[in-house]
Amino acid sequence: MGKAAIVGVAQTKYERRKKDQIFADLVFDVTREALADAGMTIDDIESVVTVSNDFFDGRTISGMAVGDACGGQDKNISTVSGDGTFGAFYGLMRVLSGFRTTLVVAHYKGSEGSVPVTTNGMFDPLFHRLLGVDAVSSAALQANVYMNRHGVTEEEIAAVSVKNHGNALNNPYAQVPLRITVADVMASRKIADPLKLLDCCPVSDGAAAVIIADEETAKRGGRRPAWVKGVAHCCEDYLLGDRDLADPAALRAAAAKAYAMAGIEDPLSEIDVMEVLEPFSYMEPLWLEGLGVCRPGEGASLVERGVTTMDGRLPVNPSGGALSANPILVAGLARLVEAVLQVRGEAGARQIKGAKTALAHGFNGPCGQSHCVWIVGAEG
Amino acid sequence: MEKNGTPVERLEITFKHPMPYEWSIGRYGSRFFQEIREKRRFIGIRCDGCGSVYVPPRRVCGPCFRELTELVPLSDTGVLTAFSVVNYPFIDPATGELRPIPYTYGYIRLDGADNIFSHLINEKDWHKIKVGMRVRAVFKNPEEMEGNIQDIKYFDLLP
Amino acid sequence: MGRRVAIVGTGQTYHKSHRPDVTSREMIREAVVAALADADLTIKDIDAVVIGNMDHFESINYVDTYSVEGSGAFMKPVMKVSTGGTTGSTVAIAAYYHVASGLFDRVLAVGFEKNSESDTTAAIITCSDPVWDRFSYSGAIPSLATEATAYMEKYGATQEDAAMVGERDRGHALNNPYAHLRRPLTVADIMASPMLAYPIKLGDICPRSDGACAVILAADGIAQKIASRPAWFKAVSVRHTYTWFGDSTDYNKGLVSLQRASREAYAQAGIKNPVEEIDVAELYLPYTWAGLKWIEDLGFCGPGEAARFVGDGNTHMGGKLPVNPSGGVLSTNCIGATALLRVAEAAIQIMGKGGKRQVPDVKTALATGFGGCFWSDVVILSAVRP
Amino acid sequence: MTDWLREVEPLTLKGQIAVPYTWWAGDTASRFFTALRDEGKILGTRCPECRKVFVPARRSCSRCFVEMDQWVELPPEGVVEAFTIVRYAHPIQPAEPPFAYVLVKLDGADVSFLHIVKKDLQDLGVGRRVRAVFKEKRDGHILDIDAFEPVGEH
Repeated sequence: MGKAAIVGVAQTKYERRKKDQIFADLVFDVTREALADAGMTIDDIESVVTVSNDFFDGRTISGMAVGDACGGQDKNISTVSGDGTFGAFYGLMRVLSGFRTTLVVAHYKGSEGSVPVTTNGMFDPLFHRLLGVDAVSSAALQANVYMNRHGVTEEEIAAVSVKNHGNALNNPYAQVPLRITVADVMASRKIADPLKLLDCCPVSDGAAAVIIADEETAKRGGRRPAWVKGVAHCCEDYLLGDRDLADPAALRAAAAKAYAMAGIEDPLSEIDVMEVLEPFSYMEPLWLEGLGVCRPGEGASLVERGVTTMDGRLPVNPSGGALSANPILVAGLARLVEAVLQVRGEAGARQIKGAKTALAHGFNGPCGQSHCVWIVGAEG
Repeated sequence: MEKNGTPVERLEITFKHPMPYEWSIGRYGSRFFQEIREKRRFIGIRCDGCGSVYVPPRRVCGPCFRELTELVPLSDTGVLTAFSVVNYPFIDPATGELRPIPYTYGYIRLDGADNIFSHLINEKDWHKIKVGMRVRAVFKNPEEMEGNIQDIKYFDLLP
Repeated sequence: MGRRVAIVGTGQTYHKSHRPDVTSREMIREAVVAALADADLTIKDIDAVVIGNMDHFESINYVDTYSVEGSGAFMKPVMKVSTGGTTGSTVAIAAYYHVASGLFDRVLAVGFEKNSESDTTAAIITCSDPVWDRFSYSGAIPSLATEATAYMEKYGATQEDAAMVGERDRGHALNNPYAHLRRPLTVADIMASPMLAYPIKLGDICPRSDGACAVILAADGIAQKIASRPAWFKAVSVRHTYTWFGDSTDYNKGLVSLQRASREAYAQAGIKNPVEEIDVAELYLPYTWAGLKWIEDLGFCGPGEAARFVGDGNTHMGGKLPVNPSGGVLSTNCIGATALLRVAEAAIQIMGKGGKRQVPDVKTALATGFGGCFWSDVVILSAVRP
Repeated sequence: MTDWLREVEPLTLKGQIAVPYTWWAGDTASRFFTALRDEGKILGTRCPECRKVFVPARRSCSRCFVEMDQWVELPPEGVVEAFTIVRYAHPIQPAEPPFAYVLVKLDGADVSFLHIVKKDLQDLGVGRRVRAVFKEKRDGHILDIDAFEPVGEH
């Protein structure tokens, strides 16, 4: 892979309802902030990738709404309909193909649609839509398979929620920073067994942006670039019943490829911090197993063993993760933004000291059918 | 069991659950509707880069990538730049039912604006409508207004 | 610059008004299998998949994950891109960057639509702004009608002039076994067809089709081993210029996005005189007037000259610059695949696989995509490795 | 922010997208649904390469990328691989909460079948045997199976 770096990042504060701003307003804000972060003007941007979803936005060609706001009017622009990590990947491809810079910007407002209705749209029209299954109920099935397979307890899963909501206290962009206990999670309202309210992400509004640049441009910029060390994505089977929901095979494959690109053999010792997309608390340990941080079934004990806490060997989601704010699509890009801030040493109160290499993760589709893994580093 | 034989009866699965939304209008658009309710007039917004006046007002000028802040009052009249008497049946995605036809919609250059505003024209006979005609907005009574595009009933053709 | 990239195989379904025999996933598979056969590859050879359509047309969210069984993306990278009418060219262009970046060697691009599964006009209306435009908007036809009216007033073009485009494209479709509408349609037929929105009559507009298209792209060094005559990318250009409907409706300026995109593409490809240097064009012409006005925007002829240019046979088979040997969008329109079909047909012409629709000795072919808020994409392919 | 922006009360627009959809089942799923409707039978298909039996029946094997044309009738009974009891409501759900989603490995199938359980939720568990209960009046869609229900001793 040719060399490229992320040279500018921005995100909005994530909130339940950004009533006074339309999509274009959010995108205009993060575009200008990312440009300022990169020390660039819109004229320095050669190509644009927007990230949005027509179901979530209630509009076909949802990217059309933000074309002016991202400065894309007379540029080569496209729209990825999927998680922001995938959109950023397309932005990287454009830079490696010859554009000096690509702006990637994602927007989402969970407050404007019905998440159960729009996520029901992920499921098979003939066999599953009429059953009413949605993102939450399918996740609950996956949690059940995973926990039953390995004897994981609800308390172990709740500990992830406690950790991430607690980490969010250090993140000014997070939506629901909470000082809670495992008992609080256990006592929260049952949503779909084994998931309780505090095991589930909130509904969020927000936007995020990154600017990706080629080697020459990145070295010329004033800001410390976050170099792209490895990135890969992979998709597995569609129908839930066809998959082993406790084995994130596509994530394992994507991670293996990204690690190979980055020259990483042992993620636990070679990666300093991870930001993984965990809209439900059980997902964090499951994804960490897929990412090769531990063996299958061992993910759930990582919090208790202090591995993934802020002062642990491999802190996971110092930002508070998607449990603390889940603007779908944006949430993956936010993981990448956070990874960049970590390797730049600019993550404020949530900074992991001396972080040189960070991993960001996002996914598309029910129960993490299609995963994308990024590794960024402080060194070129 | 045997292999695929003669084609089976071909079934279809129907799905009629509407998807509900509550779209933000934003401060710029909300001010537009507020102006209609309180002053029965349109407002646009001017770019101090290129000087264009846009209606409805929005936050950013696409060609200049500049933030817009200068509101410009516009009158309730303009010129019809294009129109269509819609007379083919189609389902209105807002209702899931057939939209009542015919109806006429027009592209209107409001006096003082540089871009086009689209809305209904209160005339269904296309022989009576000509591009270049002057039009005037007809608003709902303030107590009927809901802060959306239908606060404007339609545009009347001016003699 | 990135790596050189070529198209090495194409596949498409037969196009029909409705395909009750297959689901969209199964229909996608037909196109993918055909493309693999055309390139003599198996699904194992494919490194990544790019796919697109429009969510509200079939009510499917995450079509990338939905379609794995058909696209062959099982345990592969798959990405969804979606930009309305330009989706097909957006898919092709995204696949191009997949390969040009050096990250993937063989990439499958897939577009599809099953217009029969919803009300197409209702679905199209959902592309309008919900706050400002959706209440009055009635689909694509009226805005195209106003563009046509403006063109006629400016240059004195007639309805018959536009109908020539329809007669040409529907005539060309007779040579294309995959085309949806394969009956001749004359200027007189179009003139006699019912008026939908003046001056657009039923015969002036594209049909609604079910269908899918798949294209395989490969990197320099690999493409030559797969195809004896790969179709090399020489230019890729995108202008999705407008955000607001009301900003895009000054039709006297012409199709601004196409003017800009084509000039950039010509510069990339080193083309100075498009009519002399381009051998065939597959243009996204959703209605007949586009076949006049937009070829002026492409610089095929001067402003107001299109009626004579087309009338003299320059764009017919055997003419100086044949347009739409496939029959074009006026004969086949499965929206999410339509612009990808233009790219595929342009590649077919370069590869010499056009059968009865083949233009002899094609060295340079141009394809366009149209959609969104009067947006344009341009792709130029060449028989010669750039 | 200029003063006029502060003075504005931000409005929202309530609406919906209510385009009606009709998905063609295609020949393969049509056969699956007609068997469900007319005979109360659940059909799967077997992949000629990996030999796995997939249910609901489908036209091709995503893993081997080959067409499947060997039909297999499966019993309406199997084992719960996963379940969740749903306690929130939304308009597309086919039953009043609480109800359960289950992934059932039908006897003889290699993959699980997603459906719902409406009663005896307290008896559900991974490994529990369940049986499909068919509706009296069937229309040719997935809800011709009214639900699964636990069978036998716990």
